[in-house]
Amino acid sequence: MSDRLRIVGFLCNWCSYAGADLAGTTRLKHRAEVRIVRVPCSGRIDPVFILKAYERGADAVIVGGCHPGDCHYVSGNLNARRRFLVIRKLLEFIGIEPDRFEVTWCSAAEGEKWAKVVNEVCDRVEALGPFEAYKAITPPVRGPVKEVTTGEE
Amino acid sequence: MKYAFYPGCSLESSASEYRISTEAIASALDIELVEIPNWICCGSTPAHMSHELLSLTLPAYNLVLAMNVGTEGVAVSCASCYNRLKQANHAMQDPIKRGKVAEALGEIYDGTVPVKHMLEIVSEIGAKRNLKDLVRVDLSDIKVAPYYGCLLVRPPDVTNFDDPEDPQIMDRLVEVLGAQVVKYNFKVECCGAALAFPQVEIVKKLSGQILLDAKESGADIVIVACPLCHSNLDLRQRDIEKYLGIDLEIPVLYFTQLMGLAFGLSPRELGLEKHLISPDSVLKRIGIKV
Amino acid sequence: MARIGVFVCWCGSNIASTVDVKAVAKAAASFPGVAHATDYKYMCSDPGQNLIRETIESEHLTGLVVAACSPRMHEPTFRRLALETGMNPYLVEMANIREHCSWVHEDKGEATAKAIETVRMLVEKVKRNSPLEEIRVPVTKKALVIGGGVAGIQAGLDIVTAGIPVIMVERSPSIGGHMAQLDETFPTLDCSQCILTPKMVELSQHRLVTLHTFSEIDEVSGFVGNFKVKIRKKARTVDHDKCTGCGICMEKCPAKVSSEFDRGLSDRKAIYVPFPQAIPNKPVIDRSSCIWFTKGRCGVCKKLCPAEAIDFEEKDVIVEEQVGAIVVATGYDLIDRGLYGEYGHGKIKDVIDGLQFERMLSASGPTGGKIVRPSDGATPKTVVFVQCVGSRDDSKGIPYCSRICCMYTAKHAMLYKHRVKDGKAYIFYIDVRAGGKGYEEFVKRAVDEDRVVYLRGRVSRIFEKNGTVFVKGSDTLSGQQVEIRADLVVLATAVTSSHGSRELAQRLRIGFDQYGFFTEAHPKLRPVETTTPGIYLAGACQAPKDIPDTVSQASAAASKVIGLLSSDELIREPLVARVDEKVCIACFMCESTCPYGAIEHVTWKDPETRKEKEVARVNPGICEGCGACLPVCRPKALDLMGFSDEQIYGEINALSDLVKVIHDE
Amino acid sequence: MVHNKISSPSFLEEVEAESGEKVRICYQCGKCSAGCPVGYAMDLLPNQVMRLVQLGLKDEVLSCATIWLCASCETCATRCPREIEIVKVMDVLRRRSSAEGYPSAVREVPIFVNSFIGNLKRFGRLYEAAFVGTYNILSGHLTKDFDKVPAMLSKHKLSLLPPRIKGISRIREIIKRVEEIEKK
Ligand SMILES: Cc1cc2nc3c(=O)[nH]c(=O)nc-3n(C[C@H](O)[C@H](O)[C@H](O)COP(=O)(O)OP(=O)(O)OC[C@H]3O[C@@H](n4cnc5c(N)ncnc54)[C@H](O)[C@@H]3O)c2cc1C
Ligand SMILES: Cc1cc2nc3c(=O)[nH]c(=O)nc-3n(C[C@H](O)[C@H](O)[C@H](O)COP(=O)(O)OP(=O)(O)OC[C@H]3O[C@@H](n4cnc5c(N)ncnc54)[C@H](O)[C@@H]3O)c2cc1C
Ligand code: SF4
Ligand code: SF4
Ligand code: SF4
Ligand code: SF4
Ligand code: SF4
Ligand code: SF4
Ligand code: SF4
Ligand code: SF4
Repeated sequence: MSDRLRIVGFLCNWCSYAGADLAGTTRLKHRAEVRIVRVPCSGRIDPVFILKAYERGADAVIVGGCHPGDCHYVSGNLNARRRFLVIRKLLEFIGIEPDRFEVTWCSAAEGEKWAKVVNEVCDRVEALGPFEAYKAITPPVRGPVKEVTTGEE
Repeated sequence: MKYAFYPGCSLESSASEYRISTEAIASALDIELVEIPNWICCGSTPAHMSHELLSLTLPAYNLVLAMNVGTEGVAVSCASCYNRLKQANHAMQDPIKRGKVAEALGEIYDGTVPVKHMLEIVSEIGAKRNLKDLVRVDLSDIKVAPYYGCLLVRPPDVTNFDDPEDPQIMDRLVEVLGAQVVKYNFKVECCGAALAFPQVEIVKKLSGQILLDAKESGADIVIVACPLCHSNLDLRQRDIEKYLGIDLEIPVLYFTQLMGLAFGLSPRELGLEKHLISPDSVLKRIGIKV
Repeated sequence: MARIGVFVCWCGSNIASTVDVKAVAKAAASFPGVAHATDYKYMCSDPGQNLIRETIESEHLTGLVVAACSPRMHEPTFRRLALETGMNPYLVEMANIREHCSWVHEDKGEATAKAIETVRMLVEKVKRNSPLEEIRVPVTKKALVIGGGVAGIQAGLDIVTAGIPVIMVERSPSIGGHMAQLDETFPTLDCSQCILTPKMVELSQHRLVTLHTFSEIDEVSGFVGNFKVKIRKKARTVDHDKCTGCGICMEKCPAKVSSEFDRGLSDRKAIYVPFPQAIPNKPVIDRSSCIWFTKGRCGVCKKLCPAEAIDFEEKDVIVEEQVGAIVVATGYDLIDRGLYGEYGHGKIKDVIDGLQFERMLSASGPTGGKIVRPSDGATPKTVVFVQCVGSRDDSKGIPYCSRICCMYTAKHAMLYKHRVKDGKAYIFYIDVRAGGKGYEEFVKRAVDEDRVVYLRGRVSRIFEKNGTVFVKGSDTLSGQQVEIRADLVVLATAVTSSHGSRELAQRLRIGFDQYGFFTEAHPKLRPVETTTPGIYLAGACQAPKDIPDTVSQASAAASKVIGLLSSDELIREPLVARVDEKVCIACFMCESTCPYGAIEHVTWKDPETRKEKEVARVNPGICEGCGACLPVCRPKALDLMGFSDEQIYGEINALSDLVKVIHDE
Repeated sequence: MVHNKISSPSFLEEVEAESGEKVRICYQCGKCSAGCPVGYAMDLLPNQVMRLVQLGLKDEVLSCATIWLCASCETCATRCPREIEIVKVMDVLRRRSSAEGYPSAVREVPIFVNSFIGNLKRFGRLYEAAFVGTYNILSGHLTKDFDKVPAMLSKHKLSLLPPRIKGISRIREIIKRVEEIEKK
């Protein structure tokens, strides 16, 4: 199991998460590597979440939000969009292949799109191989929370 | 005020009186016109009809030459040349076209040499000083229909000349010169333009409408700012009369000639004898002996 | 120490056939903090819920993870269940192992692994959940309606029917809006005045209505249920308490200007009521044209007024009102015809617009209902109507379709033919858009019964010569140029947003589109709401609309207001942002990011140092919980309840295998 | 018209690419045709030309008279609500029509154009006397406008000597390069 890819998906509650639900209700089979974290809006996603995911050994990160202009919260995804452009640059700068980062605008009706994105990213990351290099390159990011470790509390 | 002067082909021959009168009023207004040495044809309508790149390269060639004259920009008399030079400047904002023109010319032209029609230059001067001070002859008896035609005002995003549907520059000029402005409906309708040669019948109809409307609206004369318009309205007026079956007999002057008259220049100095439809009767009315 | 219960659902075979539910429960039981883990066939069924209820009690659980379907499906079910047992509902999370797992994967091993990890993430999340209380906001049971056209009037009447008081603010001297200017209305040709005036009267006389005409909105603060509004009552210069409406002043006033109501087809005085049926039917002085105010003399009205109602010293007054909900109904304007030089704007008297034609048609209008040429008063024998003037024109006008002009042009041509039997009516159109009930039939009637001639093409130019108006158009269906010599031309000019709509939107903090129309929260599913809770839209201020659509939307907006104001308190989900005042550095980056204007400036006293400082505060009545403010807060003073940083880091860190790797190094 | 048998399915794309104008967005309002001063003489109104281009009906549009009668007066483009520079489209159609050897429905116009361009290439400026001569010979209207010649001569409005400018060889070179680039 240890060579299995791990991909973290941050999905907004109203569009992408619902889109992923729709992929389910319509039984659209796709690859199983993505672990989904539900957030209210793509605007909620702090860049540190993404870095944290890499630091925790994610081989890739997918961010999903409503289509620009369709945001449940008026303009949250526009803020997010700007932020992700910066993140992409930052990732490049610290040496994380841009192919390991995907932003997708996926509506509640686009189950098919979600399944497709998952498959594409999985294929792409498979080609790149597991993200072994993270130890060397991820900067020490620290959330405001003390690190949670497994084992006992 | 010093401008690089682009006369254009017609002013060398069929519109020689436009050139004479332009130079005359230029000196009256202290505008220094330095003819662009070895300028070439702008390509006019035939160029854009047949070769897009040629229609941009020819004006660009001239505008590059003009740069070397070192002035405030290029002064143009002919509306058609004005349009072509402005079109070239406009097209140079497109990097692909700029690149192609540079390849043809062997040098880069960035489309920034200002191009002005003589009317614009005159109106700018009019905004700064009172042209009325120069008026020596009372024109208040003549009714003038200003004819703008197509290429000065259209397309507006390229020429950016005046209100494309109801331009006022010449109207205001006529007022300042002391003559009466005739309001009529065809001041920006097409005269037939370049169809003069190959499709005379069309020109007769279009130019006929313009002259007829001006006449019916009470005009004694029509003034123009383009040799092409002039040739259609003046040189072909007899043909038009035959076509319409009526006498028009309406002199067509360049605006520069009307200015010259108002400033007290003699008809000779303005080349007024060169028109096919003689303006003599009008001249008599304002007390000029012919 | 957390005592989390994990409940793994089979969903019949929906989950169990792809996910090894027993293995999931077993793995979950070993997670730190998990006190109990079990699986069951149908968790949402009564026995399933009973199982959970009993376990909460017997195991003294402090939180739940239900591994089942999507939280969008059953989260409310399990949260309600928690509440019943006395557990705070926000201590329940769902691990989505159906939609996101069993239904989309085939390999049982992979699906089971994913399910285990998902449960683990949510266990880590729920350990960090805090109990949250619903937010309750008291409600002011009063509504504000801005704009007194038919939309505002209808909304107002519907709201007072429910016993809720209404404050109406109309910026012109009378209510009525554009509908008051119209003659007969499509598609039934009933008389506009006859159906509108009774409504105007009913509204103005209703005991629950406060009418502020000649007034504008200066400032709006607060939030849903509790708006504070400052209304500027412009100086009328006439004391309406004293004025009897006798009209002597208007008769004698020497200052004449062209009437807005008649769109320049008649004159009014400087002291005026806009039209005879105006409400209130008492005059105001238009100071910009009054001789007293422009030149310092006259005073005729003051001398003659028997009631001594004229007060030249009157000043604008600001009235403050408190309301729970707002309906915006500010209507529309028509596009500036000056954009169309080719149509002879300002030069040809016999080219008019549709509203001018309405005034002409109106029996109480400037011509007494006679259709005449403005230039010489003659009856026009040929009338040309031009549709889409300014509409559907990317170049000089607006790109959208104005939606009402096809219909009113058909109406105009019809009414013209009814009055001038031997007249000819031509309509230049590009498409005839007649999508409403009875509309297509109406247009057909114009052609069939009234012999209106439709020509399919735009008009290029209109000019006038010796009293004849020349219209140069085309008919693309026959491929002909068409020139019509007309006596009168009526332009169907585009509908634009009402002037000042952008400023008003900014004051209300509601969205508006690039044309100045207000934006609805969702074009299909929330068409009368704005994205600001408590503010609703009615009528042509949202998009061009005819009267049937305007009135429907007005009633819909009213029902939203009534729904909102029907309870004493608003209950909102507590998933909102909060500021840690100690950490906040008052940079207010959050304020500029928040799409709802939920951030307030407050002074806060540090309980330890007793020092005061300015900090940000999230108004829980306004915050929608989007979380957009969090990433911009540098010192991390903000957090979002239900999706806190700690909860999300918990989830990320829980990717168990990964964590192990980190620990191995 | 059987649409899936149109003469050139890619015609629309080609015309759009060469003219830089989006012919596809023309919604056939007819405003161009309504105001075209030459419309009365055309076999197809300007909006119909736009439509045929949209449909890819290449033969029909490249052999029509309209493209040669259009006076490039820009009335249409100035008022087109969809901001289409119709003259640029007409230019492309004229060029394509000549280049692909479609018989011109109005033979005088291409002759006029070619005489003008030939004259320009030789002299750098328009030599009106030679130009009129060439045009008349080629078009077969031998005595066209001869009635105007005496008056024009006597009024010094027609120069019998060709224009002289320095650097004419450079100009010819540039024109040659233009032609080469255009061929590419
Ligand atoms: C020529 C013409 C003919 C028509 N004929 C018909 C027809 O036959 N049938 C039909 O169904 N529809 C017809 N209509 C459409 C009809 O006029 C509208 O549907 C209707 O008037 C829209 O009503 P409203 O209340 O939304 O807007 P309006 O009537 O525009 O009312 C808005 C009100 O708000 C006020 N206001 C604006 N801004 C503010 C502010 N900031 N503060 C306070 N008050 C403000 C205005 O003064 C106005 O009183 C026609 C329209 C035109 C132009
Ligand atoms: C092909 C097509 C495409 C469309 N696309 C769009 C689009 O893209 N965007 C858009 O905005 N609109 C679209 N529409 C229009 C949209 O379908 C309707 O606006 C909408 O469905 C109307 O909703 P409704 O509830 O009024 O009626 P319906 O959807 O018809 O619902 C009526 C319900 O009442 C039930 N019912 C009927 N009679 C009885 C009875 N006697 N007793 C009990 N129940 C009864 C019916 O079973 C049905 O469930 C489209 C329509 C069609 C035909
Ligand atoms: S005269 Fe006085 S009472 Fe009469 S309408 Fe005028 S203001 Fe009112
Ligand atoms: S003071 Fe003003 S409003 Fe009164 S009568 Fe004179 S002009 Fe009219
Ligand atoms: S409603 Fe009709 S006239 Fe009005 S813009 Fe739309 S199509 Fe044009
Ligand atoms: S019936 Fe349907 S398709 Fe036909 S015009 Fe009406 S809306 Fe359009
Ligand atoms: S962004 Fe953070 S620090 Fe700045 S004002 Fe808002 S809460 Fe305070
Ligand atoms: S969570 Fe969203 S709505 Fe709430 S304060 Fe932050 S930005 Fe505003
Ligand atoms: S005016 Fe423009 S949009 Fe209208 S038919 Fe002509 S080209 Fe098409
Ligand atoms: S440019 Fe050509 S098509 Fe357009 S209006 Fe002028 S003559 Fe007609």
